[in-house]
Amino acid sequence: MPTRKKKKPKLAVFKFASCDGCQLSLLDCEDELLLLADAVRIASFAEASSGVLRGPYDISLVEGSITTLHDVERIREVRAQSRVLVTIGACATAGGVQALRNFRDVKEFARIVYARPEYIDTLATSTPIADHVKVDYELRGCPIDKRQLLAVLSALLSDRKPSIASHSVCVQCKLRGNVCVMVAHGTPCLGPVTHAGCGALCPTYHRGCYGCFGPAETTHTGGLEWALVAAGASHEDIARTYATFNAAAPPFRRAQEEQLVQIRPKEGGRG
Amino acid sequence: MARTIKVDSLARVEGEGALIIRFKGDKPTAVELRIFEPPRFFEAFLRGRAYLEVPDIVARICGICPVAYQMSACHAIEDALGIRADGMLRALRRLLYCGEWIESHGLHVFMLHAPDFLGYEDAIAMAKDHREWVTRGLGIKKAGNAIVAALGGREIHPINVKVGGFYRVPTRAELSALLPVLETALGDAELCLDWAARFDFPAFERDYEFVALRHAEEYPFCEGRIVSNKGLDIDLHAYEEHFAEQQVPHSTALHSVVRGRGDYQCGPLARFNLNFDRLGGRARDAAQRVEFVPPCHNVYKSLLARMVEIIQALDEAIRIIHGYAPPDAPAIAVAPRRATGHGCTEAPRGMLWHKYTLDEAGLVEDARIVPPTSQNQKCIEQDLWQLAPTLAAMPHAAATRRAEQAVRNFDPCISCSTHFLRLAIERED
Amino acid sequence: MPVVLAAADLDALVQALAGRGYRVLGPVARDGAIVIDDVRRAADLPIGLEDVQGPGRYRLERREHDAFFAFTVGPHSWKQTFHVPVERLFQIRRQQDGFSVIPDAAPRQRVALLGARACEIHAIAIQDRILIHGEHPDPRYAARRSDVFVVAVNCRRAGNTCFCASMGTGPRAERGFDLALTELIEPGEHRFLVEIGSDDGAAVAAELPVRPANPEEIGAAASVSERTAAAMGRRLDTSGLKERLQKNLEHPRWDDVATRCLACGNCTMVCPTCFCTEFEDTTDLAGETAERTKRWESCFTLGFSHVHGGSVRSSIKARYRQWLTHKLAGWHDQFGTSGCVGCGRCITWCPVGIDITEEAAAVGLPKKDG
Amino acid sequence: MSVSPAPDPMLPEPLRIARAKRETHGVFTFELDVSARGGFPFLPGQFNMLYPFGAGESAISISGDPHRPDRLEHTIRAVGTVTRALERLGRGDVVGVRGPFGSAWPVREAEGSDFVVIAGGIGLAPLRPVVYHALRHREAFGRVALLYGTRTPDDILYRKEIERWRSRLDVEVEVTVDTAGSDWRGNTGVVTKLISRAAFDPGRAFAMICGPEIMMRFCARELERLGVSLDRIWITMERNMRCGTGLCGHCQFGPSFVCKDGPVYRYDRVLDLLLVREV
Ligand SMILES: Cc1cc2nc3c(=O)[nH]c(=O)nc-3n(C[C@H](O)[C@H](O)[C@H](O)COP(=O)(O)OP(=O)(O)OC[C@H]3O[C@@H](n4cnc5c(N)ncnc54)[C@H](O)[C@@H]3O)c2cc1C
Ligand code: SF4
Ligand code: SF4
Ligand code: SF4
Repeated sequence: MPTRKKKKPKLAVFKFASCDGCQLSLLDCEDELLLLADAVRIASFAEASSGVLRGPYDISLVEGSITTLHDVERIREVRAQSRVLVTIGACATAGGVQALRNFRDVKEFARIVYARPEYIDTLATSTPIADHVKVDYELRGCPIDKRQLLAVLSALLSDRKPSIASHSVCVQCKLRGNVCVMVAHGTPCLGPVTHAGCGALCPTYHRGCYGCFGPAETTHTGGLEWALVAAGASHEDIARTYATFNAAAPPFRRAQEEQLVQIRPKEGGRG
Repeated sequence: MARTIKVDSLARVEGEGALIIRFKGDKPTAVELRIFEPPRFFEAFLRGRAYLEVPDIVARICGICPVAYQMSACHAIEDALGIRADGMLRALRRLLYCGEWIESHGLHVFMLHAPDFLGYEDAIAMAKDHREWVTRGLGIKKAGNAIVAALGGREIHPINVKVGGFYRVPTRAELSALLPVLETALGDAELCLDWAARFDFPAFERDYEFVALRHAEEYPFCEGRIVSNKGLDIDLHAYEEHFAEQQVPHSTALHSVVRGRGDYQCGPLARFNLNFDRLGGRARDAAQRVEFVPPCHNVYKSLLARMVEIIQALDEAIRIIHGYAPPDAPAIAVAPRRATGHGCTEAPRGMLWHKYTLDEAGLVEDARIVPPTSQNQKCIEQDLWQLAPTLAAMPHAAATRRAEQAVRNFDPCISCSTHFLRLAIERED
Repeated sequence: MPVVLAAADLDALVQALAGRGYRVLGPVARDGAIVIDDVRRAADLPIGLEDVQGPGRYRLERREHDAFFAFTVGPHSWKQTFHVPVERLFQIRRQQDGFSVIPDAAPRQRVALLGARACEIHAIAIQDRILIHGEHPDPRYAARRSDVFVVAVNCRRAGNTCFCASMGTGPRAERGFDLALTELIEPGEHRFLVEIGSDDGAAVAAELPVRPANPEEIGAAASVSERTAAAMGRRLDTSGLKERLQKNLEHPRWDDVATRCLACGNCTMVCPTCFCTEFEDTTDLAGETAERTKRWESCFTLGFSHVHGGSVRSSIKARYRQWLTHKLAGWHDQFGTSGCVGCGRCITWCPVGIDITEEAAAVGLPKKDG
Repeated sequence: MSVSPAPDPMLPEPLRIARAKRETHGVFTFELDVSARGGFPFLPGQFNMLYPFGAGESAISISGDPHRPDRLEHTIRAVGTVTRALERLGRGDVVGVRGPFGSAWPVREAEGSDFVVIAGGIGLAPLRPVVYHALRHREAFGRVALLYGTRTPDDILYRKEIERWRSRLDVEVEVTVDTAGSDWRGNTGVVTKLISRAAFDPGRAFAMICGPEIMMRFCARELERLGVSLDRIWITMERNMRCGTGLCGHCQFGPSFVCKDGPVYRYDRVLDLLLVREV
């Protein structure tokens, strides 16, 4: 059977509001980088190259969230130029840590950081790419897992649907033979409601998962509350735990609200 | 005649910004390093968070140097809580930091900066003619990442850093497994320094104020006094008295200055110049062999300083691993209290200063973070002011490349400061 | 005839096994639990440790004794030794005129299981039935199972989540072992009653400093098992259970458990008999080499029942029902045995402590109206 | 003496595509070259797992003539990743094959009865071997009817063959489509409607149905209404299928595995389960 005969596909990497960590994952594939360069033409990747090829692109990796009006325009252009668009990371798939602003007043935030907030031009919300354009595949994580990134690129290059398991972190945790930190140590862990992909890193290092891969396919946060409370977490603690890198992902956002509701009446009762 | 040179994207830097240089004739009239990376308001998000969450949250400021953020935050919070992670815990933190320096410097030297000196768009194009060097560089970078992944759980945003130490400390065997990779990388790094020393460095010097940490015995990572070649020598608690942050309309990053003096340079070249005597034998010998010795005022040679620091970090990492015995507990016990603490560590790109005020429950009341890139931003602009006449005399494309290279000397991490550089050189002849 | 081995000589057993080329696997304390790992000497065993288990809770506690086997079962099971969590099946290389399949060789291993409990021996037998004695044997599993020496240990304590007695799978190992130990601890005397279950077992025993057991010792061992059986933390009434479950697929209890179940899959992963697997096909970047790996899968994932158009079991209710009815009922139809050996792992390691015995009993109950 | 280990049922066997034929838009038939292995015996209703290089695997019924083991045929509808990857292959390309797996249509048991074969859409593919069998052993059956429904006239599979069958006087072939243009002169409406019009004696009928689950249920109900005994109606089930050998667990359907106890089931044995949601 002949080898892949097609013309080398064009790969592009685009960045919106982010820490650059997810695209760095590509450069962190030290063993595969040159092989990848043999398999694709890197058409646009500002972090790594000043060379830019014009679109359309066969595969676009998009990092970061939408936080300015200019971003809104730019992501539409990217979409128009991309055959397959893959969002990478919590910023791009859920709004990232900067979506914490969605719950509060941005102007106030700007004042805390900047003496003269009038210089800062930014939207009130940080939103995932899928809120603005159609996304073909999502890679979760803050940051993404580089093995998953390679698996997705290899799949797309072979016209295969990438297999991105969306079940809980617990499945991976058990595959690794870890001792459950929640059951055996009483450490609160978001593994049961968090999307797999990291390989159950945190439990492997004896800490509870803090949800950086965002909500799993089935996110029963109401059920998990029992275990978190049994492990000594307060409603405030639980609410904060959901409010990190995937704070704006709907199931986590709801989970946070479920907790906040339980705090507020108590305060009222005291007063 | 008005001449405008415009380059829409300055690549191979972390983040988004633009560069504008305006000329009247050969004279620059404006130099603006425009950073319009959308701000991410970390200091504001940190308010109300528990102290244990801070290292995880601040890591997300920058994917390139998350360990630096975690280290400065831990030190500042530990300072507030009145504890110190000593002994093996301290050694492990240094080891983790070594990993990040190796990785970050390796990335910059081989993938971002060297292509400038050799005239390529990127390391991949460079690899066509210089495959062995790129392969060595990737090997060095990988060695750094291997340390971070082993100790921190993963290369980017490690999950194992905790106020007071770690969540889990490695076994001796886990660390020893790294040794062969590190030994190979160390030998390669020495060869690469010799290779890089032969690059054609533009003759460009300026009378910089170099600022860095200085420690009594060690090449600085996490601790020391803040010193400069212009007489500064302060405790890090006094940082705010001596440094000021200014906001400029063309940037979402704040500019730092030494009060009363102005721009300064931090980062590898500053550390090298101020701490040459603290380098280990292996790194010092390597630097001397290629006749790279302080004081060096040519910022293009910061690439060499990075290479020397890679050697230093690999050498030190190997030493730490040889001397490692797992500590009794992965972290020291911590109890929250109301207090303010300061932490300053040497990120790959330079000093990273944090200050936190905690309430009695250990929730953050106030946070301040001064990243290296905002400290260097003014210095970069000043370099470009001085470089401008040279640029004006050069053909458009070459001028643009040279200006970008000058910015890249600093390995600016715009994600940190708040990213993508667009360069516009406008000339009015 | 049973023999007696002094506790101080237990290491001789470990060395005898190692000397015969077995990789000795057994209970080892790690990360706050008793897991299965290499045992190089008897001192590696979790001496003096007991596990305190409950629904969704496990703690190791040190006791004032030096028993080697005072705990019950931990998060690991021998499943990981034979039906391994992840394995590659084959690679496929593209060739000029097609492709060639390069199977991964069936693994060879010579292992001794030190401290297998009665329930676990039953679990292994159940997996053997599925993976070796079915129409299409799994050659890799069969290879891993082919050279195994089993040292059973009869439980001295029953855990709070154990219910082997009601499943007829314990606490005493009746067969399926080469040697079976019952730890006897009396003031001033700490020894093992060793029963011999095979010729290999007899050969190993012959190398040990043992002496014939006396009737008191045999009686003492029997009463250890009796006491343990009486102390079982839980029980499951299996009479008519299969029919009760299969007739009650619309019982309101399924909705009730769905409000608690997280669908995280922990129960299936820790279960020593759950055998479901997922296959993943991957290719290298150049698209020249492909491979297929197999890993444990859980019926609690959405992908498990995915067909073109969506998942058959999209609700947690349906997924929990699938698990429980398969385990306790469908298994009888498919393999002529229950899929549950009463080890209690799924109760302990469920983060929210859902109890299979309670759920199964409740589904059998008449529907409450309203 | 050494015992050779059982062959690994997980290893795909590379077979070359000898013929590829487009049936309709999105449906195609491959004939695989099995000459080197001395043919590929199978029972009507059995399926293979097909593997296009690197793309994954799908369960696909064998759609050829069970009396011609020298010709291994599959008819495939391209719906997703694997089936589209198969669609891209052509004559000379190689497909990985594992099988045959699964239960068979009880064609021998149906002998002596009036025989009703009902197919919907791609469901004709798994039933085609049954039709071949019935036609080859025509004398063993009473009346034989093939009732086939598709969405539109363009979706009709094996057109020429159906014409050939129809031209025989000893089988009744009825085709219906859900919707059609004015040039369609055949039946329209759901396949269920054909049942009461077909000529067979419900009292001695034997039926086999393959199609979407809902279609099979309505057909079975109609047969029941006409008086066909439920234990003489057979259907097929579809579930997620990975190993094909009853080891991976994915295809569980109540107390059975679709890959080995099915895909062909006697209707009365699964009727209760079909009525429960999400089994
Ligand atoms: C016994 C049996 C016989 C069949 N016979 C035929 C036939 O003759 N002709 C025909 O065209 N189709 C047949 N099918 C259906 C065919 O298997 C599915 O359409 C095909 O698997 C879809 O795969 P895909 O990757 O192209 O689709 P996608 O929708 O892209 O599938 C994506 C993913 O869905 C899952 N998935 C979807 N359906 C299945 C499935 N049935 N088994 C396992 N995983 C699945 C897998 O995870 C797959 O990777 C049969 C199915 C069964 C169970
Ligand atoms: S998801 Fe996390 S790692 Fe990725 S870019 Fe955003 S902040 Fe960085
Ligand atoms: S440690 Fe966390 S992720 Fe692992 S099994 Fe327990 S709950 Fe799940
Ligand atoms: S365990 Fe959770 S928080 Fe930790 S790395 Fe994985 S997904 Fe992120």
